[in-house]
Amino acid sequence: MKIGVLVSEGPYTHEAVDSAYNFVKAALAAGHEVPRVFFYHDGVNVSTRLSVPPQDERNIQENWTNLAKEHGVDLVVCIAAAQRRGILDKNEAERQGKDADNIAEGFRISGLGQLIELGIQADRLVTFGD
Amino acid sequence: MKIGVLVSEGPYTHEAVDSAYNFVKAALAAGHEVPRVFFYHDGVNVSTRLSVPPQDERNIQENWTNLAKEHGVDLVVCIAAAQRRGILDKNEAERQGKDADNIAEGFRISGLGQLIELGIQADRLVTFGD
Amino acid sequence: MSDVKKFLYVNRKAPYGTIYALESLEVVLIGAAFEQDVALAFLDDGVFQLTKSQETDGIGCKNFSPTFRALGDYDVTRLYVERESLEERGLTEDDLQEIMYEDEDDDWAEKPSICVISRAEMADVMAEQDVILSF
Amino acid sequence: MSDVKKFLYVNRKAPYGTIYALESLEVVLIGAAFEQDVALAFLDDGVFQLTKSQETDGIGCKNFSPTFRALGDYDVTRLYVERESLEERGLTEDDLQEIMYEDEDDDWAEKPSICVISRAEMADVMAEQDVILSF
Amino acid sequence: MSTLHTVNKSPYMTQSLVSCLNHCKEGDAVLMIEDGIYGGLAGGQMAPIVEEMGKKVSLYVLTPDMAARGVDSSRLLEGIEGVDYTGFVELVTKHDRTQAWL
Amino acid sequence: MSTLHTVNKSPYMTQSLVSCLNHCKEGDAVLMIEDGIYGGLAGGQMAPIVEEMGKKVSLYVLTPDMAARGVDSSRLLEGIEGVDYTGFVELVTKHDRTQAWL
Repeated sequence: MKIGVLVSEGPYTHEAVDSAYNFVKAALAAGHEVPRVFFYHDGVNVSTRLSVPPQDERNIQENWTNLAKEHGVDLVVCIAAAQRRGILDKNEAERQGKDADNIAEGFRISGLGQLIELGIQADRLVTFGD
Repeated sequence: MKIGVLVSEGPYTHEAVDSAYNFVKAALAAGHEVPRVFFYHDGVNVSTRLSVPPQDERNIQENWTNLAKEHGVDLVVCIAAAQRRGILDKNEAERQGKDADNIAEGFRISGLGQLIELGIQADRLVTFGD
Repeated sequence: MSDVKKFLYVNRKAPYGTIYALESLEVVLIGAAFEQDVALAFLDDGVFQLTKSQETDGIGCKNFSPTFRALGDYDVTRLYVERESLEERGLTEDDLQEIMYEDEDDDWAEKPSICVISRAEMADVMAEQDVILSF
Repeated sequence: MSDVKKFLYVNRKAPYGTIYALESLEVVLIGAAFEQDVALAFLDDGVFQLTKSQETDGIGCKNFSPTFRALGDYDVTRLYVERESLEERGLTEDDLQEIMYEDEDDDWAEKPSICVISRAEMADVMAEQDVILSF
Repeated sequence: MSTLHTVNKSPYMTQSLVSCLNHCKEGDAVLMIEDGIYGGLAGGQMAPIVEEMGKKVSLYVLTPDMAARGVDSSRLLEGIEGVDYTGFVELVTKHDRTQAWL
Repeated sequence: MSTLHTVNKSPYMTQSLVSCLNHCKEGDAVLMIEDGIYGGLAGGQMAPIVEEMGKKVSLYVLTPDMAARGVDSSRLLEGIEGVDYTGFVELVTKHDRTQAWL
């Protein structure tokens, strides 16, 4: 089955991101397809490569990046939500005249249409938020 | 009177940051001193200079930066909370081996001791959070 | 399965205190371009999103309540509001904005988009969707 | 005013669902170095922070509950827990971790740090503070 | 000695206002801000609880947050006073401490 | 046709579980995750409400979230079933749609 996932809260602050990660791993292990995880609201903050969690804690961004690499899950960060919150890729940083970008490998910034498309194409859509 | 302020939620996501800003402006206008605003939890995300809010919306980071400039308010971002969430200044970025930093002018990163010190020195401490 | 799915946007939170109401509306506007079967549900504190006379200058946030009145132009014409949620909060339909759309199947007659329904009817609406997005 | 102030850390939220409980504890640990008069309050869902046998491997988060047992070493020895909050949740003091400290004024005798008090007593504790930090 | 309590959540969604009122002392003040302002609504299900507590403590609502949400002062419970941010600051200075019910 | 509802908030702090239960249809399932697992506690004030609704819908609790919070399955209301993440995925596939009560 194709299961889409929506993540609506930020890393470390809310368990939603962890629940989504554990859920996606279990879905993949059960042989389902997770074509895309869409990050919205504070969920976009998962994608910053600048986070430095304490050594004895999980690294949420790295976990997702590795998941994308190993299983080809498309990690999409909402552009409108990302801009408000200061998440930029190289192109956006240049376009907006900012001197740095911060998105991590494995994530791509795109529009809300990718969420609607996921809702249309997936058999189920599961939301993790607050 | 010396009034300290603690901000515990992120920009745009929660009104807490706006309430704190409006409160601090009113306190200064009434002749009180606001020696420091301490940003904790997702509040640290206020300090990113990479945010690009829509043109018809307030720019929360710029508002705070201007307030610091005009009134000498000390804007302190908690280092532990900031590292988890990917907020770095130049020094921290170098120390952590990160290729970019994102803190805005007017904010400085420091320890939780600055919050306790504020609690000790201020006549009142007002918290805005979720 | 046909290419058209039933999408329901469920709004349970008050406006301005958090960004969910505003960012929910942004999804609705973008989603309108996909020609799906779209409806919005307002229950619990979500009913506060539709109140009249919102005026946000004093808090410095953007007033997005007029956007609800533009939804008809995007062919989003069904806004279900839960009666019990209104009553619990001491509100009536008169406290809500008037939101109209032009019905192209009825000679462009102006019709109200807001439909106040009971809790049981809201449960029925939810149970017939393909995709439910919660805010 | 003396240099020593009464600080109360008020914990009303459950652990793990959000980071507030963990980051509250981080403030308490740093704050301990400032030699103020410190106490912690646990009420509403905050009482869940102190339950026994927390085991977080299955969700991948750090289990910070053992840190409460180390608070005595930082001279944080007063953890007020509201009885009504426990009762509403079907909990008793037996469901909470045993948290002890050594009383230097009483020949280092081991004493419990947790003090279960009534709601009215909790209101009294709150009303005698200089600084209240809420998480 | 008295406390200014702030509540920023709707009492129709969370326990914060009730928990706050349960811990107030005579002479305290409660200021409802952000989504908390809905606690001041007359006619709602929470009104009787809030009204009862208003006998013990002074109740305030932040007017800019009311205006944002389209709540006119005529909709407030009797005895609740509207204050702007300047009034908020005054309440902070007038009471000995501020406690946020987040 | 049936729905899997997820609830991730404590019913002692917010209205989410009650609101969810008020909108369930016969044959639906409710999965309590994260802080929502406290909704499964026997002996608490919310237990009678949850128990009553359990007659209409199937109630589940996510066991890794229970373990994290030190809640043993012996503390659960009768009739509530524990599932791990694999069970969560199965519930999603078994029901026609998933609705999150955030």
